[in-house]
Amino acid sequence: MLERNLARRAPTVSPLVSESSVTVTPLDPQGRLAFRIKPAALAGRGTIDGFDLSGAINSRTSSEEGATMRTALRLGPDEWMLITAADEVDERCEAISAALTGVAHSLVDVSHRDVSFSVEGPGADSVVNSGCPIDLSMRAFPAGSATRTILGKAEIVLQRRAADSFTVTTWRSFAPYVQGFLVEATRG
Amino acid sequence: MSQPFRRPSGGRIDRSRPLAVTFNGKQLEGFAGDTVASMLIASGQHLAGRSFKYHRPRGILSHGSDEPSALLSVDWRADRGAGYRDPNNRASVVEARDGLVVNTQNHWPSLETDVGAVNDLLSPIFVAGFYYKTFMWPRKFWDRVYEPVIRKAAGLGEAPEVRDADRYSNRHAHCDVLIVGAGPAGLAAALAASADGEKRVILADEGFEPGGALLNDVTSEIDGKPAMAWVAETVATLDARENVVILPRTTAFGYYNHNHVCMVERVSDHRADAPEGLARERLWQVRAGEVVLAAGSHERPLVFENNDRPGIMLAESVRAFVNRWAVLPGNELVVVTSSASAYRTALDAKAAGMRVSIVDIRLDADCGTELSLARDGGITVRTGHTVIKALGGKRVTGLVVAPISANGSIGEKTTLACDCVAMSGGWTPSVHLFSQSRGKLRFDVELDAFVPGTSAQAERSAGACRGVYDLSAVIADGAKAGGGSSTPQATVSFAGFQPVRVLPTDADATKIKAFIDFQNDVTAKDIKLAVREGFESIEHVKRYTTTGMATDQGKTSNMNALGLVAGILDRPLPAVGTTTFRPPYTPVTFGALIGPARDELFDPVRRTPIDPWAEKNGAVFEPVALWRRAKYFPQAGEDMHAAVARETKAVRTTVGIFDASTLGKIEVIGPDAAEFMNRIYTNAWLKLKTGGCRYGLMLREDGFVYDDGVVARLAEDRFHVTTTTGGAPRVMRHMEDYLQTEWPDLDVFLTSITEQWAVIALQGPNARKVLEPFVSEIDLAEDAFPHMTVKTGYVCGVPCRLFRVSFTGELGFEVNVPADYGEAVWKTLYEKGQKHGITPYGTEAMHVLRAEMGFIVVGQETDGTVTADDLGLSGLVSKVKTDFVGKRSLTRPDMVAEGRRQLVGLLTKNPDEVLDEGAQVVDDPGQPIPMKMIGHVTSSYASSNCGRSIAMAMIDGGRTRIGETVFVTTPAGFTEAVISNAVFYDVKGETVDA
Amino acid sequence: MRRFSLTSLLKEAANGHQGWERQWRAPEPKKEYDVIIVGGGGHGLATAYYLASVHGVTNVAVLERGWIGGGNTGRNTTIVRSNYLFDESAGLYEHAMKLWEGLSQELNYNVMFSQRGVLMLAHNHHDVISFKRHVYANRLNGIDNEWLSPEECKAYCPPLSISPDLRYPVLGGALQRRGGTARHDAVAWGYARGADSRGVDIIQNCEVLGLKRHPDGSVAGVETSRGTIGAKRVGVVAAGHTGVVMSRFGLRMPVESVPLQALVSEPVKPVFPCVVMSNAVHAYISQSDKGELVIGAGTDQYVSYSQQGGIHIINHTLDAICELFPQFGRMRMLRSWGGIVDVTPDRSPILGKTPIEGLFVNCGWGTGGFKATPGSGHVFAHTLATGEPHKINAPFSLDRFRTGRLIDEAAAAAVAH
Amino acid sequence: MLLIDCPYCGKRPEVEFHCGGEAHIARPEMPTAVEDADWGSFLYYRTNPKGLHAERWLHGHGCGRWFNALRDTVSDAFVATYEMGKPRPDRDEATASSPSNA
Repeated sequence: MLERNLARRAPTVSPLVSESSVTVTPLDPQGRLAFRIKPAALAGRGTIDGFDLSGAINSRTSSEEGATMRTALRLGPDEWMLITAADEVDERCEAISAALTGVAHSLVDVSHRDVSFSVEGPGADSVVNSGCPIDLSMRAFPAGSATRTILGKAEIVLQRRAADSFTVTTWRSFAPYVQGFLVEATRG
Repeated sequence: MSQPFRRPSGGRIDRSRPLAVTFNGKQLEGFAGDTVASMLIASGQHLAGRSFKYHRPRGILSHGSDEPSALLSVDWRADRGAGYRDPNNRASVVEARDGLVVNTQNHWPSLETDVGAVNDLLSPIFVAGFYYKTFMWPRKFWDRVYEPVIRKAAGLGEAPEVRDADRYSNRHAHCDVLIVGAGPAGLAAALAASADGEKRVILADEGFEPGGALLNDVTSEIDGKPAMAWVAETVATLDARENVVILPRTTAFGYYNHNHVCMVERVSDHRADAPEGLARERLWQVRAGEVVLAAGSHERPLVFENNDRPGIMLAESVRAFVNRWAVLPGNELVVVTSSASAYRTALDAKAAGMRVSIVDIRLDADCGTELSLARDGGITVRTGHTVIKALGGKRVTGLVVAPISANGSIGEKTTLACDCVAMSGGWTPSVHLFSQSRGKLRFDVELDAFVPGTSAQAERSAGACRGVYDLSAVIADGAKAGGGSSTPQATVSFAGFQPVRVLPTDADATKIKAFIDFQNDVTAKDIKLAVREGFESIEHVKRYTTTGMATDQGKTSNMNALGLVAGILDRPLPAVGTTTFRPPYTPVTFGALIGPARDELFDPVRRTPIDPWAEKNGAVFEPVALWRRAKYFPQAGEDMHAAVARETKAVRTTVGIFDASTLGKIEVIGPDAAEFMNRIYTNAWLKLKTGGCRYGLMLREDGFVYDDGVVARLAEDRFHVTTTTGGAPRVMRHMEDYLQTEWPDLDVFLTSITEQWAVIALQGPNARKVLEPFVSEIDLAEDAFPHMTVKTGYVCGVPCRLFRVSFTGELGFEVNVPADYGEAVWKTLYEKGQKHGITPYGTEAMHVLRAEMGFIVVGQETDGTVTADDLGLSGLVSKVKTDFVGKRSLTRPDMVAEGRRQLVGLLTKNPDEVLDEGAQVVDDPGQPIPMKMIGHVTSSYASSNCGRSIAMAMIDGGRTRIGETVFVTTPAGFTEAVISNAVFYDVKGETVDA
Repeated sequence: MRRFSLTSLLKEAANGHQGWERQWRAPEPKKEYDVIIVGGGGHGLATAYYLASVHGVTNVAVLERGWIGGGNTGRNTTIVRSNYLFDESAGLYEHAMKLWEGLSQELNYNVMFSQRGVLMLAHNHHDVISFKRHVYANRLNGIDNEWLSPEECKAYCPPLSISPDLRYPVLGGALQRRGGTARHDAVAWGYARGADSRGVDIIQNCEVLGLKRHPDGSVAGVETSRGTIGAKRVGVVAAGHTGVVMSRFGLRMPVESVPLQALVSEPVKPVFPCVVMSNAVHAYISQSDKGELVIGAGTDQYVSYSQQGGIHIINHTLDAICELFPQFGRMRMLRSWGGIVDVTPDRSPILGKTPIEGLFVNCGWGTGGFKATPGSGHVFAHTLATGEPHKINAPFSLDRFRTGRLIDEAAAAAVAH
Repeated sequence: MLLIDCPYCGKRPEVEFHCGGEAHIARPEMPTAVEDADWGSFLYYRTNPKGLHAERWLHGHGCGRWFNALRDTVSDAFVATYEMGKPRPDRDEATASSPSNA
């Protein structure tokens, strides 16, 4: 009597709305892999399984592999967050592990650990800056940036997709707080 | 009230937009652009409050944020209900708008008739520091009589009674140049700094209109245009530049490390039409590449008898009210000054129709062109004169003045009738923010002022805040500070003053009140008394007299106090010291400092994936670190005791289901993972087989127990580590610290997976029966899947790490599934487990169950001073390993000393009695106090499974005292208990290893 | 010394207060003293006072780098309590409490010791156990401390919110009724006046630069910014600057100096009747006689001598204050400041001998030194007078960092002081 | 709030960091061979200087790396930040007082 196809349930994020020009939208589940490898062990490999690992620390690189977007956030000298479609995690894990056979590395599925929100619209940077203390000018944090940082009292990973478009990712138990914080901030 | 003192035209008010404010129950009329202070003056109301100590009538001293006296309670949104009132608002900075309800403070029964004014008569007793000298007898009277009276008399306004109904916002901002102050210097700096279009510039000003001192100025010209026209043009230019942000109503109040400047913007208090929900204030936390301080200066009052009478104001403020707000602070004005700048007030007031004369402390020879200008304009100027005293009570009615002869003697006195006095003792640069930035102040004798010396951060001061007063020079200085240059031709300012501390008088100085600090009622004689008693450092004088410690923080009083002390001691002024300026520049609401961190956003509430189910099923929750966890699941009519009894019983007889998702989880991966575990934990890890689990104990380097948890080896190079709920972040940091800093050679990586997995514990004899139908690819049979092993497979079709572990002593499994599936798997197991008697249990039952087995909880049995051996866990401490974190400390003398507290059980004589957790243990309850305590209770529960109460305790040498009787504290006294082993429940049936 | 009393005050009032004398002299340093105390804060001045008044040792100098009472004595939130857990700490702080209770009379200086009660709030199960452990231990040590239900907490401190909807609901509290506050400056001044009148030289603006030692290594005196001054014994009571002074003497210490911030609100009429401490959310609050809410914030995380911390520390403290007292959201911060506190690994002080003969140290009070001032001075005076620790301060030796016999109040209770 | 120049991420606000106390206190190679007094020193005794201080920082809410920094404890100005394992830079105290820390 196996129960298949159980419904996934993301953390409760109530439908908070504000009349602001900036919208805060929960994003659908994605595949996420915490990937760690010492740069020396990469031995010059620029990409692995289509993930572009060549970006600078705190940057985001995306590439198309087959039909799927593969995004790598370089969060530290030896740390990447690899993002792929939710249903491709196992394949990606296998492929990456295969590509790194015998090389010390760490690959952990954290797809369920994290929840993302899109923060979009004119003034999105100010909304994020209501709780995030880093410089979000286009000069300091251009589109294509990604970093771990703080929002109020929660840790987040912040990506900038475009001038007025951010992705805020946090651990699932912090998601209601982060969402509440962002929506509150949209009120100005 | 009508506006008898409003000039028929002029001023920077919008006469097309009349408005009204309620003042002490009466209507005040005014216009957009007014402050409450200017409206009061327009109506002829100068009495605006009562002083702190003597309850003397006080008026409006200033037109700016340095106002010490006119403090009002303001209900900002009386129409919206409670929660919008606050005390101690300075009338001079409250922007007038419809709907404000303001009231004066610190009087009873009324502003006009205040019983507290009797203190003024008693003032010979109430001198500086009088309370240190008396109120000591009888001893008990201090708390019960004297102090309550003193407290009631002090305190100015009434604190808000209900929760703050406003909201506040926060903004972190970065810029290349932050300019504080939008007067001529700041505007010029902004113009220069933003010229290249590249640099991000923020220009902040505390006022609601840019222009600074030029707002009060109707005569100066800049490059042939009226000064305010220059301001308007400059502002328009800056507005048009995309790289400039102009923030009016924004006070830079704190200059912190590394050019972190905090400012508060008043967003909606000034708006009658502010939509509900608009933030009241916004905290700007600016990180600036460079800071330009263009904060201006403060005028000094003059110190003479009764210089606090309503109607006596700062000279520049009189000018501001006349010009900027088009109100006359009286009909008959005497300007008393030692400063040239006050002549501008005299001239402008005369032009506005006031009758004006001037009393100047300086001699003709010490004056500049201002003197002849005034005399040519028909103003009587008495140079070389002093003020003996002011006349009048609730309003000044006259000044007694007299010439000072060459030898300093006082000549014949004249009484000048007046209803307004404009006084100026010169100027003090506003060096507050510079000082906060830790810049070194330098005393400039010429300027008789402290000015910025060496900077400590990337900062420059410009204009009056560094003692540059002439308008052309101010603009040039600002432009230079902004990185450019400018050589404007502006009207020459009346500048220069003669420092004067206390005006010469022939009155008995011990009998008169000449105020230095208006709000705190500190007089010149108080300062003299302090010095006489040996308080010579200005910090001592401040603390003894409270001068400079009022809500204006001494903006108008500090230099007069310093100068007076220096004069008495006959020391150069800097030798007395200057007070260090501390944030904030002006008082800042707690609300603004908190911003959104209130209610739901005060602290994150972490909820598990199963939390929604628990909530729906009536769980009572408790906070554990940032988490909320289900404590128990009461059924109808049950209290906690009954619910826990039922839940614990179910685990021992059928099966319980428990949400263990909050346990910290770390995935440790790498070829050296086992070696790393070996060094971090006390026990051995190299030989743990893949698929095996082991209980791990972790010490700090000082040898005390730090954390614990079950660890599973998932692969040769992969461990699944669990930690305590509260310990997860610090354990991760602890491990990462050793890995990166002590053992960088190890190839190991750590990833937090606490929230990747929902953890459902099934505990009890029926656990396997519940689980079995839903498991695939895992053989649950005892032989195939023994206690303390782990397998991966599927539960309910969901990928799973299945642990065969027990924290209850019963057959147990911990089902780890990806978090998004946690609730669904839980529901399935719960629903289908009904037939096996499945019962959800919470943290309280979990605690009881583990205590029945004698299992410790780190943080409950341990407190940071407990070793593994104290807990009876020395078996977990490897004797073989040459090193692990904390090992060396275990042989320190006190760690191996006899008689350390050891974990044991305690059984009360009365099996129904449940000891208090935290209770102390003694051998002899009859001994005198202080008693010798031999231990304390760490955990205590009513155990339905044991049929009695059980407790765990740390007892001195406890393991050698099993069976002995001791006495344990209770709220009422002591109770008897017997020391036992800390294992209370004899597991029956299929147990962990069955 | 002219006695302070209502009579003398009234007499002076009639006389324009012309007759008051200096509360302490400003003497030139002598060539040599029996005892030199380095540091003119409350603890140093109290030590000097008790040396003179209890032990008859009057040839004493207190050397102060700046002005007396200008360090942590004048920068703390003035909380006084003695409900510590361990016998050692309880002994020390209760010794101080007993002295507090007669201090104004003893010094003939009203230090405004106000026993309005210190209420420590419990917000979670861990707090409850910990505070009950304190309450019971205190009872057996003869120290008053009682457990209050949330409703009793509310009755004792009406502004407190005990709403179950609080992020960390109030589950109860431990109340020491004898706890309270005192006027911090007056403590320094009162001891200074008392010591001075017994012959102690209080020398301000005198910085200690080095130690002079006899050939056998023992203490011979100190080098100062005002010349060399001989001494048979030297006691260092330099709080946040202990590390600096001791390093000038060639000694390393188990202390670190970190910024501790505090703030006051604008003054308001009486609204807050007691002292409330909430360790779980890091909030300490009382109301001064002047009407200001006095609020203690946390320490910054790094070593600093700057007397300045980050505003985020203040913000977090106020978050917690307004969570517990939501009506204070519209109050305003009037003044904030920082002190430099010397923190030991076990958060307990060090009071006793050093490896150098004749050199003694009294430091490591961290965030909680003010309340101990009289007791600390009293036992340290004993130590300096006799060369041996008083039985109360014997456990607070440097040696405990070798043996591991720590007195870890912080670990035991997660309680800040 | 300090502004800290993480060797990996550049200048970032203090709230992203955790201070780990004095740097360059090496854990003994073989702790069990160390005397009690020396072990006590290792555990508890610190330089606590008024001036330049070498200290450890963790960019926990950032790149997750520990690194060392040289900071003046009087001005709080950072003189240098450097990766773990690198020696303390040779800087004199004078450098610290220059207002270059913006």
